[in-house]
This record gives sequence, C-alpha cells and structure tokens, in this order.
Amino acid sequence: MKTLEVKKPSGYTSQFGPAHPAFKEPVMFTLELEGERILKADFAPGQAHRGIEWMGMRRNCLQVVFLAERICGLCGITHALSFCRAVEQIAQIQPSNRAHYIRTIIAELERIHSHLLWAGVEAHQLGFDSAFYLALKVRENVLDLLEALTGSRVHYSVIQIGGVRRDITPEQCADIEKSLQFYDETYEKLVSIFLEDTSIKMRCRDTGVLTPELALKLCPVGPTARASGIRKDVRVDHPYAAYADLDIHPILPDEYTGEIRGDVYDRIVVRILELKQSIGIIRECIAKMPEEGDLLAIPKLGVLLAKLKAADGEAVGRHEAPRGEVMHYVRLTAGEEAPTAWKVKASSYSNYMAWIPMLEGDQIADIPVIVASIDPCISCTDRVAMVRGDHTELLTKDDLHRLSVERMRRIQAELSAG
Amino acid sequence: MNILTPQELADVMKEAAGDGFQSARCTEWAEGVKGLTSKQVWVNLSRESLRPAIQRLIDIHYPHVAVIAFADTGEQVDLIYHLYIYYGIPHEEVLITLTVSLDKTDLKIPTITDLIPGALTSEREKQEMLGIEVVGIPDGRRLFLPEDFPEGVYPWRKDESGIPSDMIKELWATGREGLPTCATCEAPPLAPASQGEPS
Amino acid sequence: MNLNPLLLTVGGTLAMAAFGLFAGLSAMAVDRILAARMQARIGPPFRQPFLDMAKLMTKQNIIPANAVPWLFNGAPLVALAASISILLYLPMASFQFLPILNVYGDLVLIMYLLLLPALAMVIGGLSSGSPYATIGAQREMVTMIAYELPLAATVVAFAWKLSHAGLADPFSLATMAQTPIWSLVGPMGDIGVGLLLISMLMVVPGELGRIPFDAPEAETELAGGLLVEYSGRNLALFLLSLAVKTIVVGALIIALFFPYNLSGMVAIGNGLAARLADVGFFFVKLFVILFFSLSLVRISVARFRINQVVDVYWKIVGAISLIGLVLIMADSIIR
Amino acid sequence: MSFPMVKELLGQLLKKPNTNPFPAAQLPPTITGFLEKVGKGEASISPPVPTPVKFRGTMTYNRETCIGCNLCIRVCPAHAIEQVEGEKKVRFYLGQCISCGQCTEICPKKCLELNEEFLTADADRYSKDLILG
Repeated sequence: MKTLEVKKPSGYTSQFGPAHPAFKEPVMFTLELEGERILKADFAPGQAHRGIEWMGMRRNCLQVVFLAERICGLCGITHALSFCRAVEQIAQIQPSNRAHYIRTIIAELERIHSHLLWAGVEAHQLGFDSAFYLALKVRENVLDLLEALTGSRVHYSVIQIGGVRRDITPEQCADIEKSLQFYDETYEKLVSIFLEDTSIKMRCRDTGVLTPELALKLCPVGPTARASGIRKDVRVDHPYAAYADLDIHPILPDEYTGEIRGDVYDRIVVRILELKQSIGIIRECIAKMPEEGDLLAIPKLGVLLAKLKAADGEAVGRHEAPRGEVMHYVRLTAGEEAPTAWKVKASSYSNYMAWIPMLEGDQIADIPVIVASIDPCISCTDRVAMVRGDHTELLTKDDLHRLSVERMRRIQAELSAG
Repeated sequence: MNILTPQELADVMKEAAGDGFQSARCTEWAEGVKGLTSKQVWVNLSRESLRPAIQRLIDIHYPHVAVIAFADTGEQVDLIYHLYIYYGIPHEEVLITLTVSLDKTDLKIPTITDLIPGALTSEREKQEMLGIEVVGIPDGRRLFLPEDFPEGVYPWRKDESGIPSDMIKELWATGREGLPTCATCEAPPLAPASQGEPS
Repeated sequence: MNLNPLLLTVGGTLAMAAFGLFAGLSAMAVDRILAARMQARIGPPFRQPFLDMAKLMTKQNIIPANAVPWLFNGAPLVALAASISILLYLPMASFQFLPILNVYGDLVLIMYLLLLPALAMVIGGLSSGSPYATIGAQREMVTMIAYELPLAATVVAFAWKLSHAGLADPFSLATMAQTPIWSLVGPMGDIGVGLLLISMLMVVPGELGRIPFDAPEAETELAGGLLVEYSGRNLALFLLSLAVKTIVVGALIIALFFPYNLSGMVAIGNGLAARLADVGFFFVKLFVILFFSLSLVRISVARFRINQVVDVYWKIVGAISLIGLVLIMADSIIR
Repeated sequence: MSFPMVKELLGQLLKKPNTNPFPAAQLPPTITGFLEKVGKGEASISPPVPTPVKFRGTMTYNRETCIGCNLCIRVCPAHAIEQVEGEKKVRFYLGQCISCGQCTEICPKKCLELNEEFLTADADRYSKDLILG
C-alpha cells in the first residue's frame, strides 16, 4: 500500500479540464501539485448535466423509455431496461421468457462493444494509439451485428415496457454465432496486447490504487469495485431477465493474475475477462432460448398507455451496465401520465468518489489513465458558462451562433472595406 | 453469516427504529424460466431513527449505498435511501429501502457519510436539487449545478421553488413558428412557456 | 574554378537548408503513411506535412498575454537555425565538398548543437507562461539529461577507438567516414559497436520527442505540453526544426555506423551515375534506420512516465552503451 | 519484456486498410469541386457501408391516409411531431426525430414507416427536405 506523506503543501494548484484532450467529456479537476506528484485532488462534474430527470417527469412512461435510452450513448439498453423493469414491477406486467432472453442477448452484446471501446480509449490515454485502432477495428463486427438485429448501431430502441419490439430469428442466431467465433479468436489477441504488453504493465501496475477497505466504504460498482476485490455483480446477486437461469460468477482479477491490487491494470484485466464471459452468456442464451412466447405482453400501445396511467406505486429497476450497476427509482401515481419521481443512478455516479483516493499520490502523467480507468460516462451539454472579468454570463447555443455570425459579418466588412 | 429473510429484516428494522418506525412491507419479483425471486424490504421511518437503522444494518452486513432517491409529494419531500446487503452471495441480495418523509417547512436530515462515506455524492445532490439541509455534511458544495445557477431554485421541486417557467427554454420549440432566416438570426418568440406538458 | 570560399559556404548552407527542410518533411510524410498502414488506416497523402506547414504559416501567430514576447518569438528561430547548422557538419553520401564546415567542427560540437533545439523548446515553453508548458519544459530538461548518457558513451567510445588506432583527428566525422569503425575492431569489438548502435537507435525517439519518450508534449496529459501556446508561424518553425532534426539524427547514425557508399562496393563507374547511386543508397539507409528506430517504435509501445524515461535511459540504454564501450576497449587491448 | 503489438503491426503492413473510404479516400482540394466532378462523371463517390435489412433511417409519411388522430404526438419522445392547424394532419421535423419508430407502431392507419435513408445532414435544422407534411 503506497503511503503518502503529505509535506507542507508547497506545490501549486493546477486545473485539468473541463475541456482537455484527456477527457472526451467535460469534467473539471482541481489538483494541488508538488512538481509531478498530486497531493490533493478535487473534481467538479455536472458541466454536462442536462436535467434528464426533470424532463422525464414531464413525459409519459412510453416517451421516457426512449428518453432514458439516450442518457448515455454507450449503454443505451441499460437505462431503457432498468426503467422498463421498474415500470413493469409497478404495473405488474410480466414479459414472456423469450423476451427476457432477447433482452439478455442484446445487453451482453452491448457489454462487448462498450468494453472494447473502453479498452481503446484507455490505450489512447496511455499514448498507445495502435491498440486504440485495433480495439475499434475489432468492435466494428459487433456493431454491424447489432445494426442488423436492432436497426441501429447505438440506440437500439428494442426494449419496450412489457418485452421487446423485435424478435431474433434463427438466421440471426446464425449471424450471432459467426461473430462470436470471430470474437473467440480476437480474444487471444486482445489478451496478449492489453495484458501481456510490457509498456502497459509499466504504466498501469500500481497506478491509481483503490484499496479493498476504501472500496468497501466508497461504494463503487461494476469492474471498478470488482478490481478492488468486492464480489458485487448485479447479474449474480439479483436474479433478473435470463441471468437467473445461467450460472455466472463475478470476475475478479485474481482469476488471471492470481492477486488483487485494485490498480488500473486490474481494471483492464476484469474488463477483458468479462468479454469472454459475455461471449459465453450469449451462447448459453441462444441455446436455452424458449421457442414460443409473445414479444410484448401488451402489444397495443394505446392499451399500454391507459394501463400505465392507472398504475400506482414505486419500484426499483436495476441492471449491470458495462460500467457498473444502473438503478432507476420510479414512482407512479394513478391518474398522472408522467412519473411523480424518477431518479436515475448511472454507474459512474457511484464511481466518482473513487477518483479522489486513486489520484492522490500519483503523477500528472497518470491523471488521464486513472480518470479513464473507471470508464466514466458523463454526457454532453448545450450551454457554455463564459467568465468575463468577474461577471459570468450564460451563453446558449443560439447566442454562440449569433456571435459567430456577427463576427463573420465584421470580417466580411473589413475585407470589403480593406 | 446467517442470512435473514426479508420478513426478519423488516422486524430488525422495526426494532432498530424504535418509535420512529412507521410501516414496513416486503415485495418480491420473479423473472426468467427458473423464476428465482428478488427480495426487497420497504421501510418508512422518521428522521431520528434513520441513523440507528443504518447502524444496525452495518452490524448485519456492511451495506452498499446505491443512491438516495427523492419524491416531491405536494407538502412533503420523501428521501428514499436504497441500501443493499448480502451482495456477493449468488441470488441472495436484499434491497432495503428506508423512506423518510420531511415536510417542506423543516427540510433537515442528519448525514450518514460518517457511517458510509460513499453516500456523499447523493447527499450533495439532494442538497442542491431539493433544497434539503443535510446536517453535518462534510462537503456541502454544489455538485452538478453550475456556480452561476440562481440560489433558492431547486430543480426537482414541483412547487414554487422549482424551475420558474422563464428559465425553461424548450429547444425543440426554438425557431419552429416562422422559419428563422439566417441573416438576422433572431429566433422568433418561443411557444408560450408552458410547463412543457406533452400536448 | 575556385569560387570565392565564402560564396561557396553561403550557397552550400542555403542548399543544405532547403535539402534539410524538404527531406525532413518527406521523412515525416513517409513515417505518417507507414504508421497509418500498420494501424490498418489509409493515412494522409504524401504532401500532407507540406500542406500543414503552409497552412500554419498563414495562420494567426498568437502571443499569450503573460508570455515574454522576445523569448517566445526567438526560441523557434534558434531551434530551426541550430538544427540546420548541424546538417552542415554531417558527411552525406560521397560528396567531396560535404560536410561544408568540416574543418571547423567535429563530434563534440555536433553533440552540443543537438542540444540547442531542445533547449530552445524549453526556453519557448517556459516563456509562454502556461502551466502545461512549464510542466512540459521541466520534462524536456529531464529527458535531455536522460539521453545524454548513452550519447556521450557512444562518442567517447568512437573517439577513443580512433585515437587508439593512431588516426590523426579522432573526433572529426571526416576521419570516421574514411575509416569505418567496423574495420578497426575484432569480433568482440563488433559486438561492442553493435551494442552502441542499439543504444543510439533507442536515443532517436527521445531526441525527437516521440512515443515512448514524448512526455514533454504528451498530447493526452499536457495537451501539447511545450508547444501548447504556440500557433501559426512559430509553431511551424518548431515543427520544421523537429523535421530537420529527424534527418540530422538519421544522418549522424549513418555517418557513425554505416559510412559505406554503394559506388565503393559495387563498381558503377564514376561520375554522375555513382553519385546518384550513393545518394539513393544514403536515402535507403536513412529510411531503414528511421523506420525501425522511430516509426515502428512509436506505434508499438505506450508512452512512458517521466521517471520511467530516466530509468530506461540511465539503467537500460546506459548499461548497453557502457558495456559496448568496455567491449571495444577490451577488444583493442587483448588484440 | 514482451511487445506483442509489433507482430500485429508488421502483419497489418501487408494487408488492406480497414477504413471504408466513403465518400473519397482522401479529402479533395474543394468539396464543391469534387461534387461537380462527380456530377460530370469524372470522379466517383465510393459507396458507404451497406445498411442491413430493417435499418431504422428517417421517417416516411403518407399524408393522404393520415386522419389526424394525434396518437403519434402522444408517444413521440422528442416532440418531433406537430399538429397542423386547420387540417387533420401532422407535421414531422426530421431534424429532431430520433428514429425510435414508436409512432409507426401506434398509428392506426399505418401511414408511417421508417425508411433506410441516413444521409440527411443539412446546414439548417428547418430546411425544406427535413420537414414532412
């Protein structure tokens, strides 16, 4: 355990973000540095807060399903599935088992492409761009498969309250099997490149350590928690969709390295091994998928809308997103179309706190690597806070557009005058 | 570690909450071919008995705080603490939900970050989004809202201290009536600033 | 036709500067295309670096508010001038009149001139007043100190061997061009020179600030580090100085380890044909050296932290070069 | 000391790049010049990756069979559908449509479908060809 003896803070305070090439999404870090070493770290998220919950409480449940799906570009299915499961528990709608299996297959396919993108981004933060290109090249295969299954590469809009909107036909099962074989071969290559490469080990071993005791206290979720030795995986602990019928176990780094250190390298190990696990889950789901079973418990949307308006109660819908547990708390009151309360807990919400102990004690060079190692999923914003002197002004997209048009007009005037 | 059934857990919560205890119920939900059920315990209790209940849970199994949810029910604000215990044991996890109803005149609640530090993010968010004062919070700064967000406006509140209608700028409505000609770029006035109810 | 020597030198310098710029940018283009193809990408057209430089020249040249203007603008000029001046001391292919300033300088001067561009970058970074640039400047200084050890060991080994073999001017590159080092040493010495070659090839990425030793301007950490505040013409000058430095380092390794000329080995007659063959052979050698020391290395490893840069250069590369030195000495004493 | 990436890179050097060069392998000097050449047949646009069978592109709206029941407006998450005043018809803003396809399912008259068109980029969100009906 790296003990950090904090001397008199003689360092200087430096800010990383909100716009910084290391973060693909805006989050601001204020760091007290002493030379290269980080003494104290503090972060301010929310530059990308779009008030999704506020919008959700002004839409009916059918609209909220597709709004929830667009909370995050990478884990769309997660939010749609969690919200639908919450509403199904309130309105007592039980989807058919075939729908459960299709949901599980799509969710696991999403985990594969999300983990691959994360591996690429982590490699880019390490300055290892070839691994970034390789990961994204390999990821294209599952994106094309998902595009064939659901009609779109990112937002699948397959999950609906009461089941799924599209079936998986036997030919599509054959396509799935073909791309799973592709991933069986590339899995060996990914393991050798991401886990056996000397330069990655040099950079990631003992970087951004989250000790098991601290991990227990700060309640992280997903691979970040499992890499620090906490056996927490919603698919195992909480029986839902088709996961209850499969025997899966949480992946911990000691399966590959034989020890648990809770550093960035262990997080890479957990995520790469989870790729193998997902491939196994999908194969098992296709084999055990029940033949019959209607796709939607209530096919007619009008009837569904009426039933949801009459529903009353509160429930929690959960799913193990690629980054960790996603939980939607929904409360409906009879007679109101819009949910009375809707709280979305994305996986990074719980992992934010873990940044502080990870960053302190490491070097500046490790900041992008550590920040990316919990696979943060922050999201984008449409307004800019501009600081002029001490007066802060709020500019929206239209103001920015107006400013740029005015400047263009001024330049054209100067050119024509000149 | 002997695993208590949801009913036993409800009784433990009842005894830990003492006179602050209001009600408790257990719910189940089964999915999949095998039909294994997931277990949830919903407990309503008062503000004073929140910390003893959580302390009692810590003795059983160190809980994982998922999030503190909220609900604005007219003259009261419910704070809903979601905690998991028995995670790590396949199919045994129990979700314990402690609901505390605070009336809007006295929005104070003791912090639980000294028991479980992971709850800080949630408590800071409740403070800025609902106007709740968390007594003893170690770091009460704003988390998600920007520094220049007006004071006293709490986005999740549905009463007068919620988001005023002049702050709402429906982007989907912007520039819909007359099509904006790019020369002047003056987007025509907005649709009347309704609360955004779906038409 | 004995042109006035001053005119010859000035003309030679201008020609060499043009050659350095053109060859540098082409080396960058080849490097980018090959790196792209190895990463399964199409990659830019060959003229891309030239277009970039032309575009940068026309872009606005912003001087930050809290920068030191004369230092900020002077640094790029010094960097480019220093890089080009090294070219004047390097023998290339079999041109008799090269190196232009041969009589005035030798290996030790080249080692110092190699430091100047990096030093100019440090001064430019420190004078630009941005925290990222200051961190980048500190890292550049550390990297410079780190790769001095293997560089110095190689120079000492060569100079000692030549002086031990009784040659007149041991530090001059001209003498090294006439009597290649390989011919002076026995089998054990060959291993020593081979180790020195490996250590020099590992110094190339550090010298040019490329991955894995590009901590000073690490794109994802310091957002461009040293060059973060530079734009327009100043940035173009810095990038040009890096391009020329690529040729310089390549030509230096050729001059030290592979001073052979095609016309010497294969009789192509003399005159223009032999000269062209030598130039072609020089570029082939340059391409092979830059490919294996720069293009391949920079895409097959991750970036090192600054303390790892020092560890690698002092412990690993330093050890290799010192063992090479000892082997050469042992070889000449025993034989 | 293992560097597995080197073998992968050298192997890739001999293979074809993985990029699909849509619309052109490298950026032409001017886009409009390139498009004019394509118009005149001197240059050709390399085709995009083919879309699969049931790809969710943009909306097609059969204005005649529409009876103006506004059910689609109730389920549209993005408020992309708007009532036409004075007529029992609706208007679609494809600039805001998120292609979820929920309106195609609730429409009693089946006058809405998702087609396979995805090249709908436009400078102005409210340009003519991005508004249906």
